[in-house]
Amino acid sequence: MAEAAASSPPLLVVEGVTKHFSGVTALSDVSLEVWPGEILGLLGENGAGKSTLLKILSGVMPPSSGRIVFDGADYAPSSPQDAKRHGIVTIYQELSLIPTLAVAENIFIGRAPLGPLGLVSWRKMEDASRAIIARVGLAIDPSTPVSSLSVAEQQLVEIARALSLKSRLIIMDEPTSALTETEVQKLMSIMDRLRQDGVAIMFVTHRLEEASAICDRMTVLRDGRLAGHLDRDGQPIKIPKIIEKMVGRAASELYARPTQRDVAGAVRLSVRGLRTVRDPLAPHAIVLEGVDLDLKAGEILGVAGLVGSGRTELARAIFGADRIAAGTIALDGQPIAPASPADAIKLGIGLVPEDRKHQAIFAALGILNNFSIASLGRYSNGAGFMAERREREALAGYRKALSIRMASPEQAIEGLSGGNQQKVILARWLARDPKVLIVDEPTRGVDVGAKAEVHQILVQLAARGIAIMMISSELPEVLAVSDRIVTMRRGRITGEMPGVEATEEKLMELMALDRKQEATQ
Amino acid sequence: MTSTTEQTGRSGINVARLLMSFGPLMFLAVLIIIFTVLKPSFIDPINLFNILRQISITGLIALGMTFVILTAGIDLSVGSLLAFCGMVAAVVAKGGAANTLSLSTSGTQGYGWFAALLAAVIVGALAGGMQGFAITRLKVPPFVVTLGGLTVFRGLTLTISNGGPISGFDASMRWFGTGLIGPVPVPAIIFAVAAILCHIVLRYTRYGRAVYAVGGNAEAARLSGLRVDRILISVYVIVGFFAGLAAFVLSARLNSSEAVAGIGYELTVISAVVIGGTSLFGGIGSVGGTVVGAALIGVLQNGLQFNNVSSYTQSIVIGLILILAVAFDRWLKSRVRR
Amino acid sequence: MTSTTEQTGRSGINVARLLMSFGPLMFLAVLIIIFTVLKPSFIDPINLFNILRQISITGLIALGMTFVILTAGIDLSVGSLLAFCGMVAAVVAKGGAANTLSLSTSGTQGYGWFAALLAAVIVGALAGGMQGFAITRLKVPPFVVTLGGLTVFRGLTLTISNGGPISGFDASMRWFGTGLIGPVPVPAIIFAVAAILCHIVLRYTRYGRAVYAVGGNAEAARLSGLRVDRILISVYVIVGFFAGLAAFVLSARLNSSEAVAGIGYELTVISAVVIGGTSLFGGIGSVGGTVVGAALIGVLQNGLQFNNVSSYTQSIVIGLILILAVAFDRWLKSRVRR
Amino acid sequence: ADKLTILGSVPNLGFPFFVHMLNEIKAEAQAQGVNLTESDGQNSAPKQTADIEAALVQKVNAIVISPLDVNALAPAIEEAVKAGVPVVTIDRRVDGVEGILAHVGADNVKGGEAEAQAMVAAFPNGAKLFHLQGQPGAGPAIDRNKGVHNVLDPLKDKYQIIFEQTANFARAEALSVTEAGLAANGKPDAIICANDDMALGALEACAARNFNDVKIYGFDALPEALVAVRDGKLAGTVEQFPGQQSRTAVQIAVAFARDKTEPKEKLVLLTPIVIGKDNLDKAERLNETK
Ligand SMILES: Nc1ncnc2c1ncn2[C@@H]1O[C@H](COP(=O)(O)OP(=O)(O)OP(=O)(O)O)[C@@H](O)[C@H]1O
Ligand SMILES: Nc1ncnc2c1ncn2[C@@H]1O[C@H](COP(=O)(O)OP(=O)(O)OP(=O)(O)O)[C@@H](O)[C@H]1O
Ligand SMILES: [Mg+2]
Ligand SMILES: [Mg+2]
Repeated sequence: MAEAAASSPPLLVVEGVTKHFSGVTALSDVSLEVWPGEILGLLGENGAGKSTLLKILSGVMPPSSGRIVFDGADYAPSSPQDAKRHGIVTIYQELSLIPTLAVAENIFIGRAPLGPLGLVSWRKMEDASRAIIARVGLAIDPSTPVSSLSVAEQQLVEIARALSLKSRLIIMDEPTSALTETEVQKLMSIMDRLRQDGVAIMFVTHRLEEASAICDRMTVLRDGRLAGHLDRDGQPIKIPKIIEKMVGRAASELYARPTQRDVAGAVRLSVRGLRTVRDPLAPHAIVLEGVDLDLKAGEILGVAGLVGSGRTELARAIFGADRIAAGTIALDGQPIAPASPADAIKLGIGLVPEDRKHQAIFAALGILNNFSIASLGRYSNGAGFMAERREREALAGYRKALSIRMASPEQAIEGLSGGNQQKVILARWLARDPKVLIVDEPTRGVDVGAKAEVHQILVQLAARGIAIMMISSELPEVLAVSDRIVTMRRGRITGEMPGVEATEEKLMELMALDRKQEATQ
Repeated sequence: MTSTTEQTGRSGINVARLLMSFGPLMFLAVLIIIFTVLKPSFIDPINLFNILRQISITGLIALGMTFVILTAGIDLSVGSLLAFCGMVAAVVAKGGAANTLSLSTSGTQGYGWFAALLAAVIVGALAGGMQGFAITRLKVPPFVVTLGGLTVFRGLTLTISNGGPISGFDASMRWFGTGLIGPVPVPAIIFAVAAILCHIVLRYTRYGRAVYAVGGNAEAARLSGLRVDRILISVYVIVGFFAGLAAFVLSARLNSSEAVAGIGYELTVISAVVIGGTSLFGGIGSVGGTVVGAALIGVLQNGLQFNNVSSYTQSIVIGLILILAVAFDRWLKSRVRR
Repeated sequence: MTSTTEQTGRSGINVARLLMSFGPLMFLAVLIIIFTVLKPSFIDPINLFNILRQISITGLIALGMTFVILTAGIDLSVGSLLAFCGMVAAVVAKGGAANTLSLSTSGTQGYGWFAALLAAVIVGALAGGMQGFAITRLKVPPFVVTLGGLTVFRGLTLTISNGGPISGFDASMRWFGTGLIGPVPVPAIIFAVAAILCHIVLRYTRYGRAVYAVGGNAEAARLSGLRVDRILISVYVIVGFFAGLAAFVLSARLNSSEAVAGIGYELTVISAVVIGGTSLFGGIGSVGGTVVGAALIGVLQNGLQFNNVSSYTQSIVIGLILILAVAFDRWLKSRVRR
Repeated sequence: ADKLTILGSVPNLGFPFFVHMLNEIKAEAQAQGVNLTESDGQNSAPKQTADIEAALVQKVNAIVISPLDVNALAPAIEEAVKAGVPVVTIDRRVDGVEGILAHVGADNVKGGEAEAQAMVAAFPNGAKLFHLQGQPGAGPAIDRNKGVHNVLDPLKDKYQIIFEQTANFARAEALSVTEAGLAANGKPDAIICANDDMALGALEACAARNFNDVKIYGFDALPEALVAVRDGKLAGTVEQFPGQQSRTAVQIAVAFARDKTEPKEKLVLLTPIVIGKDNLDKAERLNETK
């Protein structure tokens, strides 16, 4: 594909683009080209500058220096709208939907179809929307407000919207980070169709399998600089080659599968007949039905499932964040009934939530405050004064142990890369020394290197006797670290197997167990 | 995944939508019934038209405020701006005589009602636009800008009027405040027409939808290609326009423009909007709700006065009912979702 | 990348931090210099102490408001609550004589200043707690609850005082408003001590950390095990406490508790907090900023009066400077970030 | 010698009554050849107190003040007296301060009484009344209300107040409150209002219902009200001679500041009168009407 296109002029040329932020150089002298009808992968570690480059291309911010040529003419978009006018459409890393508005309105934002008298025709808009979201396999009512969709559904709506715009270049910044296998496959086939229609695509992902499968060429960034280009020579680009370019050294086993440990620990957490009711404030959340689960000390239990299978709800129910309608939970054999996260935490349960930005991070606060917020009691004296020395020492310890890259404990956490933010959140819970740690999508949006580090941390924690429940939408990750795996579907547990025996195929089958019955409904 | 969300999505939301507007409406109905039982003459057409006329002033501003609050903004300056626009209208209506505290009842030297109306709404819109400019360009939060505006416009009003009122307009101007069309007071008709127009704009135009989008998530709206700054400025222009229109009607009704007009209106107006279900965080709300909210406040005030309740008790009751009305609305919504 | 962020991170952030507090402070310094140049007697210690005494009332409330705004809340009821607490203090200070609009200067029948102080702060804290309860349990937004409170407390004040003031306290009580320690007015000392305490609480205690966290991200705070509702209620208790304390000092200073006291204070107080750099969206701000904000407003008012600027012009200037001060702060921060 | 400077302070320049008062102070100060520092209490006792404190720092030679509140301004005025600055109060006194040079005023309670008596005179056989009160808690509102009730409470049988509400001294509120009152109670014989603005608002409400024979009484004798009295729309308004009060006060203050001339009387009380159609010429501000 790329070779065929090479004869025609490139659609987009980026020449020596540099971008500074208050002293940080996010991009330094980056050049690349994109041809019509190709998919260019843009890869690199967290903070390598991928999003920054894409934001420059889509008119969100101007470059500090450098030149961009689009379709043979100088291109310096003044706003996202301007970029759109040129035929450049972007799916941003941070979702850019309006939560209070309906799906249909989000799709037609700023260009609602008009009826007689020049007034917005809601009927036309909803009909058209239904067709558009059907392309990505969504069958939700277009009048549903976006705020009541799950993250994955929102991501699909955003993709659908981008596809409905007439475009010559589509920029996708981690469109798959919230998706599971099925949706990813669907997106891939859509991308392939677009490619055949001559549309150019720039694609960012941290899931290298995906990148390798679909990209024609790859441009790799490292520390804001161009690390090199990779070409598909008739066959998919090899993952180790990508990693080598990304991290600048030969790829060792990043997905080190732990030697299967025989976890013979006592049952730490035991869940029986757990059922939840529909939460009035989240009517679309999944309702759990008769969930039984055992979690042993020192074990990593992987929880796999498709989007919306109820994994997050299970975690939140155990953690006391949502109300439970029926069922029992026992910790070390003692029945518990946490009515709030505060209760659960006192009992020794920790939760690293799936939505880092909204549920875990205090963006404007410093790293130190973010770190100690769940253990203020531990780092304060009887009179309620913070023991800052002890607090700092503890953070310093975790900084080393988890190799958190940060400037100072006072630095605002929003200045850290995603992977490092995630490590701070992990440290937050480690500081409490929990008996049970639930991690929900612990590596969403985290680069390969950091991902491996997080995996290693989880394995070490388990080795110290902590019971870990890991929810993840990435099957390779589940397979890599779990001692045991359960699968969920529609609020129920559908299967269980030891980590050694599990394969992607087997898990997929259990995750989709009643798919056929459902189709006939 | 898809099928489960689909079902709950449809039914849940639509019932919720319906009852969302019913919350305050039910409350309003209950109030009217109570007052009627206490004193049946409460629902005499005369009194109901009185109420309509009374709410039309703050109601007009509340229409504009709905736009502002939908963008997650706020405008505290409306009361002062009303006084300012009223004074401008008076100066124009009375011509050169204005500065000398003229008391002649016929404003023959003036420029007439149309010029006065025009002046009021233009000045209001310009003043609003300036505030919008400070909000978007100087990046000062709306609360601060319009708090400054509250003080500035009051000072300007006192300066141009030298503290006194300007009174005595001609009959054609006074008609806008005191006239009737059939049995219906003109201010009420102006309010109704304006409310319908605002409803259409917010619900059925691209601009209206953009206002909701900006309030729902300004950053996402910008990334989706909306001109967020322009939209933000425009809503302050709109509320300024309505402050000007309300000022004109009020002056016409009182036959006088006073420097102390509109003190505290910002709170009444914001109450009307919020009771009507518009979220102070933006993105959610409707003109219909605002009308109901304004009516609720008007009925409450009138009803209490009607029963000659002491003004001290009135304050207490109105404050409590404001809280209760919103609490009831919240409770209803959470029930519906269940 | 890491090495660059590390360096700039450190220096960048610290310079930013420093200048963040300097923005309003620089503005304040410039104002003082201008006023001194215009009229050198402006910096007479007497005048400076006057200013300190003047800002201490709204300043005290602004300290409490800082807690509230740090949680992304707001309290519009403080002015009315001040009047209410002042009236309660007066009733207690004067004992049975209170209800009869007594004007005698010796309140011999009363329960003394200590009981009055206690009553004022307890009533303030309780009233604040009730509002906090409505906010967290009835899920009514702070703006609405405290807007209702604004009306309710005023009504209650008028009811217990029957409209009139209660005046004439004994010398020991009056000392808190008019006394001096060395050359320093007692209210200024109370304000300073309270400010230091608040600074310590917010900066060095786990409770203070929790307040910032709740304001920064309430959902994350809940999932981190903080009792968000309790913390929210507590900040309204604190602001209520300070309204009570301010009421006591004001009554002592004026030797009178008035039913119309504190009208419009909510806006002055919120201005002080916001000028001081506390974000209305919560999570960002400091007591030091609030003190500077309060001082800025006090200096401005005093300085303009000092130069015999007409009161109408005063309004205009104060409004504009309020906006400019915040705009300057924003601009400075954006420069530093660059 | 340097020109003398005096402080002229009024409670609230948002109201025309006090604007007039300050204007008269200004005019007299000019006539006397002294500098004037102006102060607007902005309806806040702490603000007026602060203005006095600022003036003391600037060493003004005398203070002419209409205090917002009889009690709340006492400490500040006491401070002035202690500092040796002569103080003359206008219109309202301060309570419990020794050493005030003089007071020039017309009592609001007396004014309220006069207003009610005028109504009684117009309806010797009794009447049904509306009463519109001023801003709750404000000094003049309290005093005027007291005056009205002083007269009418003993005559409860003949004169019934069937509707009594505050309209906060504001015209717009008076209009809506009166509308509600008319709808609830029908036409009254008379409406007594605590200021002219409210009287003019009540007038609009009655005119809209064609109740043109309701006798409406105002307070303050503002030019606009005088015109309405002249045209027979208002029955009367209370004149307290604020201009005369102000000028007299300035004269007393300046005389003392110049050469320690003690005033002839420490207490100059002008009796408030009700201005009706027949005694319009007694109104201080008649010349401002056309
Ligand atoms: N608005 C900003 N202000 C300051 N620094 C920024 C800003 N945006 C990005 N940066 C910095 O620029 C660098 C590149 O960030 P960018 O978001 O482009 O990384 P990325 O490659 O997209 O990473 P990820 O894979 O985590 O999304 C990082 O060091 C980041 O901290
Ligand atoms: N209507 C809703 N309102 C609010 N939050 C919702 C709603 N629907 C889903 N969520 C939340 O969105 C998140 C993601 O939901 P999702 O659909 O991914 O299901 P899930 O059961 O968490 O499965 P998975 O873990 O596979 O994502 C969860 O935290 C869920 O509680
Ligand atoms: Mg990125
Ligand atoms: Mg999930």
